[in-house]
Amino acid sequence: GSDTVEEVTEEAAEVVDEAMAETELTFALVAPSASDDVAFTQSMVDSLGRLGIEPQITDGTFVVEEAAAAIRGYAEDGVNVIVVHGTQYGGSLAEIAPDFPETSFIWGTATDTQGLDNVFAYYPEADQGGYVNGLIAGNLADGATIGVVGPVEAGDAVAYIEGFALGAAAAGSDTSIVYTGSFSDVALATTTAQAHVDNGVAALTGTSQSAVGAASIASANDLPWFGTQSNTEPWASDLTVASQVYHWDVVLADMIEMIEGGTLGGEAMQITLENGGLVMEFNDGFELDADLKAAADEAIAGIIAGDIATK
Amino acid sequence: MEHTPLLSMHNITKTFPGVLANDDVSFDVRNGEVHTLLGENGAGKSTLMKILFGLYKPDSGEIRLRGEVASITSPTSAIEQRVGMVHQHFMLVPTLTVAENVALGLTSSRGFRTDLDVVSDRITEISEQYGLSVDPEIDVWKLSVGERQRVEIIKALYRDAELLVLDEPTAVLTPQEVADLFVILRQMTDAGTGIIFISHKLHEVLELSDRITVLRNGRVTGHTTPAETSRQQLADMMVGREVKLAPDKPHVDLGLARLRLRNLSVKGDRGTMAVVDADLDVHAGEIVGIAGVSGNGQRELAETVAGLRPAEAGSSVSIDDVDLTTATPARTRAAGLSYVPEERMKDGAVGEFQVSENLLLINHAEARFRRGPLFDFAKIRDHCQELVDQFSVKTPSLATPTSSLSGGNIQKLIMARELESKPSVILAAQPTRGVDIGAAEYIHSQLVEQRNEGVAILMISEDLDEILGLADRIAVMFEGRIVKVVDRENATKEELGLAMAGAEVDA
Amino acid sequence: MKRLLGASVPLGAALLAFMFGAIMILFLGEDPIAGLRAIIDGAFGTGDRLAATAVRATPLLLVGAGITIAFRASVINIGGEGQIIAGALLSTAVALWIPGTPKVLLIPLVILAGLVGGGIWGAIPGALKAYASVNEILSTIMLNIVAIQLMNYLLRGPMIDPIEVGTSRIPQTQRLTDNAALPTLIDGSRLHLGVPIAILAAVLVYIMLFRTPLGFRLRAVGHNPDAARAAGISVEKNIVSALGMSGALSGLAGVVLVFGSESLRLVTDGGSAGFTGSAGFNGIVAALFGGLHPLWTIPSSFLFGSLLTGATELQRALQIPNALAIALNGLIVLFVVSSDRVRAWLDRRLDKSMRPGDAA
Amino acid sequence: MSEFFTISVLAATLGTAIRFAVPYLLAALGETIGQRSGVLNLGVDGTMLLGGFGAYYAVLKTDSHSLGILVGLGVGLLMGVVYAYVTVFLDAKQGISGIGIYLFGLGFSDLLFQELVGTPLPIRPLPTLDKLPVVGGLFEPLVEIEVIGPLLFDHNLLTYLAFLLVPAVTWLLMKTTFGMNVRAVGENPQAADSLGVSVAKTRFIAILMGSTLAGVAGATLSMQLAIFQHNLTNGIGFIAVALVYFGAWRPRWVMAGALLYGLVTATRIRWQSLGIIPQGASDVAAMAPAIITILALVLLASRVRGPAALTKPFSRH
Ligand SMILES: Nc1ncnc2c1ncn2[C@@H]1O[C@H](COP(=O)(O)OP(=O)(O)OP(=O)(O)O)[C@@H](O)[C@H]1O
Ligand SMILES: Nc1ncnc2c1ncn2[C@@H]1O[C@H](COP(=O)(O)OP(=O)(O)OP(=O)(O)O)[C@@H](O)[C@H]1O
Ligand SMILES: [Mg+2]
Ligand SMILES: [Mg+2]
Repeated sequence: GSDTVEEVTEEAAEVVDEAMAETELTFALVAPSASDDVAFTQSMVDSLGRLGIEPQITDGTFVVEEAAAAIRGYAEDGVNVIVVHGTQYGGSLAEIAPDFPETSFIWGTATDTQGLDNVFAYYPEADQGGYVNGLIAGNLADGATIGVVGPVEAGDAVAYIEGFALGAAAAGSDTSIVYTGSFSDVALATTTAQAHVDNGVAALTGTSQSAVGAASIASANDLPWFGTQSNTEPWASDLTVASQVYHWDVVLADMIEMIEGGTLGGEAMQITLENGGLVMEFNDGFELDADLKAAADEAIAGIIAGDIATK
Repeated sequence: MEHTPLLSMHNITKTFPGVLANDDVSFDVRNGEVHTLLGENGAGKSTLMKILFGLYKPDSGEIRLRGEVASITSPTSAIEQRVGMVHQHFMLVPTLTVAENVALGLTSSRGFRTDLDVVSDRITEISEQYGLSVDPEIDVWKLSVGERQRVEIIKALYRDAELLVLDEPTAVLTPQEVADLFVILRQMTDAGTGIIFISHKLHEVLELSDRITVLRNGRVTGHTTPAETSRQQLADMMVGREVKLAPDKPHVDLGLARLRLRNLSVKGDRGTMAVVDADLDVHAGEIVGIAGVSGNGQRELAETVAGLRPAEAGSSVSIDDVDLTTATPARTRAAGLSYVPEERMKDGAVGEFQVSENLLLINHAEARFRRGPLFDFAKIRDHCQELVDQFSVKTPSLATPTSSLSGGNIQKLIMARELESKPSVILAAQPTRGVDIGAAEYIHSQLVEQRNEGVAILMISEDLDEILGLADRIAVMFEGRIVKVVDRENATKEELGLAMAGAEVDA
Repeated sequence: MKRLLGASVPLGAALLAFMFGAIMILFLGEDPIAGLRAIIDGAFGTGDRLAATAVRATPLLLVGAGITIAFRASVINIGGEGQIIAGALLSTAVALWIPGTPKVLLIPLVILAGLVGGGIWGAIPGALKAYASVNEILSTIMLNIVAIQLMNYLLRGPMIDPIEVGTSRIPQTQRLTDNAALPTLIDGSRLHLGVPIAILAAVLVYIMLFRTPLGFRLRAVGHNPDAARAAGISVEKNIVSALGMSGALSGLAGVVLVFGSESLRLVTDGGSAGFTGSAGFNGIVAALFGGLHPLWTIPSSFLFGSLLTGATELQRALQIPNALAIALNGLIVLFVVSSDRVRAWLDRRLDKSMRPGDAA
Repeated sequence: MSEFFTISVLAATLGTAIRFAVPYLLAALGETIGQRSGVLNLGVDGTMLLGGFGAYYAVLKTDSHSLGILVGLGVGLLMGVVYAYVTVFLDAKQGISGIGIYLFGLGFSDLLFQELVGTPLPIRPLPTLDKLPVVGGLFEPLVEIEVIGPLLFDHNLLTYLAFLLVPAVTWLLMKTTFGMNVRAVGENPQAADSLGVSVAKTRFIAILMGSTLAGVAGATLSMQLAIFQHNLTNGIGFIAVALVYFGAWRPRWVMAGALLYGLVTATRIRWQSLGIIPQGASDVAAMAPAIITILALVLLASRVRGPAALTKPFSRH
């Protein structure tokens, strides 16, 4: 993998276009938070959109039992492909999928398909973009500490944050990490960000839908903000430096191709910087030094090449 | 000469679901007189007064004030027409001060802000005029019952009442407090106020009233005056049969001391010593009466014996030689105590429970009421029916919520429950307070019967007549100490009254 | 006649609330009739859905039955969420610890563990109230928070699925062995043993409350602690046991949620609602709606269960946010509690018109 | 640990605690008034959510914080009217009807948010004193003062309002005729009624005041966070109700409770951010405020009795 970032992205886009040329499959999406959460769920809605797919959506179903009912309902309705966008739905899926062998289920984030051959799984190597974000932040901070607002110390949140810390360290900056203990407690995330600011941090980042509160604090205090999962520009339009965006479409396209070829599942796929599933989106509204931009691109290339360890 | 009466109520009828509380009742009150309403529990006295005060709407009938037909639709309109009422259960807010209680519902001279200093000044004026000394700044919960009564009267005087209703004002007062109250009431009638007085205590009625109207089952059964009647006659009129005012007490040989109190010291709610070094034995076959003005430690003493309140170190309480100094109520009961608490609706019965459930409150866990782990309702019903019949508890059914029984009947229910357990010691506090004469007669006879069977009875009462009528020995409490113990034969009312006022201590 | 009218009043109120819901659907640009149909279809449409409704109602019923005990003893238990979690954690730990145990032994064991876990989590605020005068509203809310974080900690650390450690680090336990699954009642259906267990629990609570000395004491303490104390009943012990039993039943709900779920594992999303479906809270609604009567709590839980499953279908079919269903639940509660007054008024009217001699 | 015990960090922590406490305080003060009149409103959280959404939406559309407050106020008032009507005039059980209000607020605020807004866009946050238009310049030097600055002057106007409301509510309850009626009606409604105090009217107004404050609390929350989201309050309203018990129905102690809860939370965050609480113990840290609150209650629990008529509907018969 010595391709440049642009090349990788272009390649991916081509694959996507081919796959979606004329699909007759029907799609549904079941997701835990709102479709437009500027975080986890939106990343999937946007990815499907890039593939020209407008699925039926059941969102905001953080109650697993409700999600299970929706998944089953779509399967009964004869929907061909059901995107089950939430780790916590995996158990229900293990029960439902065997009942509908004709239906393909795409489930994430997860690293395995639970041995089911009509289930695909997907997972982000979130530490990679985390590293890039951390590196930029570290350079901007110039040795000062960077504040991190985490939700629960688990899943892609912890991967992102640990990658971020490594990147920042590589640029000579410390990170101050606080996990609030909740994915949804905006008030606590905001208060945490404010405490970071009071401690004199030079930049902020955060993940999960509760991070919106932290981004608003970055905005209010003129501090650079780094996003992940979706492009978080709407949260902090002038101050978002870069966002690691989950382009699930890359793996979705492969999966759809396989489904059309008759393989309904059985494989787990990861999105990475290399395969173009993780995309660093830089905000035009934030004037990032050319040097820094170049350093970031270099890091991306280094990660893709395997020269930089992000775990 | 013919005066227009201050108040006349004509042909008042009031029904509650299933109860005819007032049936075509008529009576009148003149300025400057005390008109007494007399009747058993549930005869309809309070209902009639609540109609007068705008709390209930009569089904039919007419109220005239000063000759004019009056429309009284709410307490506010009653107050506006110069009717005042001192309710059977105090209508005071304990967490408010005296002045605040008086000021409730009045318009403040300062608009939105209260004008309690103005109110306090006026209260002081009224207090001085009638000799009703009360500190206007003090929270009502800190006041004794007698003082609360005074606040109630001040409330009415403050509103310039020309007609004052007092529903059982003396039920909870000490003899001295009653005497003081009567002085005040006389002062008021002298000033032209008309007073409606309700009481179950016949000697008070005879002492205070100008005229008397007797109610039975919602109907007026007669009008009379003290000069024309006697206690016995009044009692018979109320109950509709002959009433025995004092029970017969055969001689019983004293048995062993069953309840023993030694060096009993107890702290009160406010942390000060309420009972100090009390020594007392109650023997099998005797009734020991504790006389005293309320607030002199009787309640704390009773609660400690019942296991509800801890005693101080060095004290000792025992029943039949079982030490109960630090016992819980469950253990004191297991040791043979029956307890008839002073406040029947607070400590004696669960209002929301059915009659049968309250009858079972103490012994519900006994095997005889169960089949396996579950209640045997057939057996329970039989048992409760037997108690209700035996103690003549007047109740529509065993499933009736206890709160809807009259006070007298609730008291009988509690007695039934407490005596059923074949106790060795009975502790009865104010057993006939607010209870009508028929029911009181019955309760007294039951206590005497228990005594005759060898039960040791400790009875606390503020009613000296009750004590003198029932007790074999009398102990007087004053400021937490037992200042005097005398045999009934050697006791006189005057001497006891002096002891209750602390004369012995001073001497 | 009178009873019929009495029952029809809350039904009318519920209908009125539904009309409000219909208006809201109309405002969202959808067909209210289709919406109603989706709700009914989603809740009762097929055998599977009926089963899903029953399964959804089960934790509500268990929590609700527990709530009737607590409220009858005059203690307010807002700690259902935490007690569910405590029961789920302890029972899952037991199942993880002894995976090979045969089903006939394992199921009773995990049920016991759930009862104990929830019971402890309930008894703590009970003891705090009885012996330290700590208001139970506050302590139960706080203990919910503690339970959630305890779950996060355990699922992230000691109880995490070993596969997750090096990889995606999702805070969940291993999938439990199949012999830990609550047996289903009808093959191929989701109707599992939890449903009859919950109904049985409600009946037992009824019997306990109204036919045993224990229930008698709890109610006496609830109505009048002073009189109960004077009669020799320990107020403190009964407060602890009321909250303990209430918590135990919530803990049992936790067992049903884990061992009756398709996932057969405990997963956390950092909060409680994802796992409990807010049963700790909705159970209170179901119990109050059932007049704090354990038996009436059965249909009441079923009603709320059907609203919850119906709402999922409403969202799926018409793409109407399920937030509407929550708002609708609120309205139903408001309308129905308000209808008590209407019912009382009707009763009085009937009494009057039916008493013969009253005309005079 | 030593880096925590520097004056400036302590002051900043205290500053965070104060900010954090404000929505709790406003809601709890409102609930105090209602409970003093004998009405328990468990719907506070729902009212906060709707008020919070209303304010957020108003600011999003008009960028006017004053309008945001007004909307929060109006929403609170409206919810109060519903709740008061249902509990006072229809005698509905307070516990359950409060939960009805909560569920309605929870669902309806989310519905409106999803339909009208969707993506959570930040709004302009409430300005701190020094950022106020016109007079801001006057405060700028004050904020700069070491320790005192961040502690006392780095807050928005609503924060000061909330704390000013503490003596104001005390005054209302203790020194006005209305407050006296509220206390009487909450303690012994029969007595108040027998003197011509309208129990219904007094409770109605008390509920309206409480609910209005809950609406303002919600507005303060969303404007302070500069964002709205599904279930933004995350149970703040319920904790506010609990704080009333904690504070034994006295505004001062209710304030102390809100501050204590804020301080424990702020300290926990600060300790995590300073690394005093190690990585990996985040959940233990997250449960600490709850445990400490319980412990504080065990130590402080007063045997103060609440209003005797709390939760009891009143009727003459
Ligand atoms: N609110 C009510 N609802 C139903 N029945 C009532 C109500 N108030 C009184 N009653 C009934 O009306 C009858 C008369 O009661 P009332 O209170 O007038 O008696 P009373 O003469 O004051 O008795 P007491 O001497 O015990 O005070 C009783 O049978 C009582 O049960
Ligand atoms: N809702 C009710 N239903 C039936 N009876 C009632 C109701 N409310 C009160 N009563 C009855 O009305 C009568 C009068 O009540 P009141 O308030 O005057 O006190 P009381 O019970 O008479 O007190 P006491 O007997 O101690 O003097 C009582 O018999 C009481 O049981
Ligand atoms: Mg009476
Ligand atoms: Mg009476």
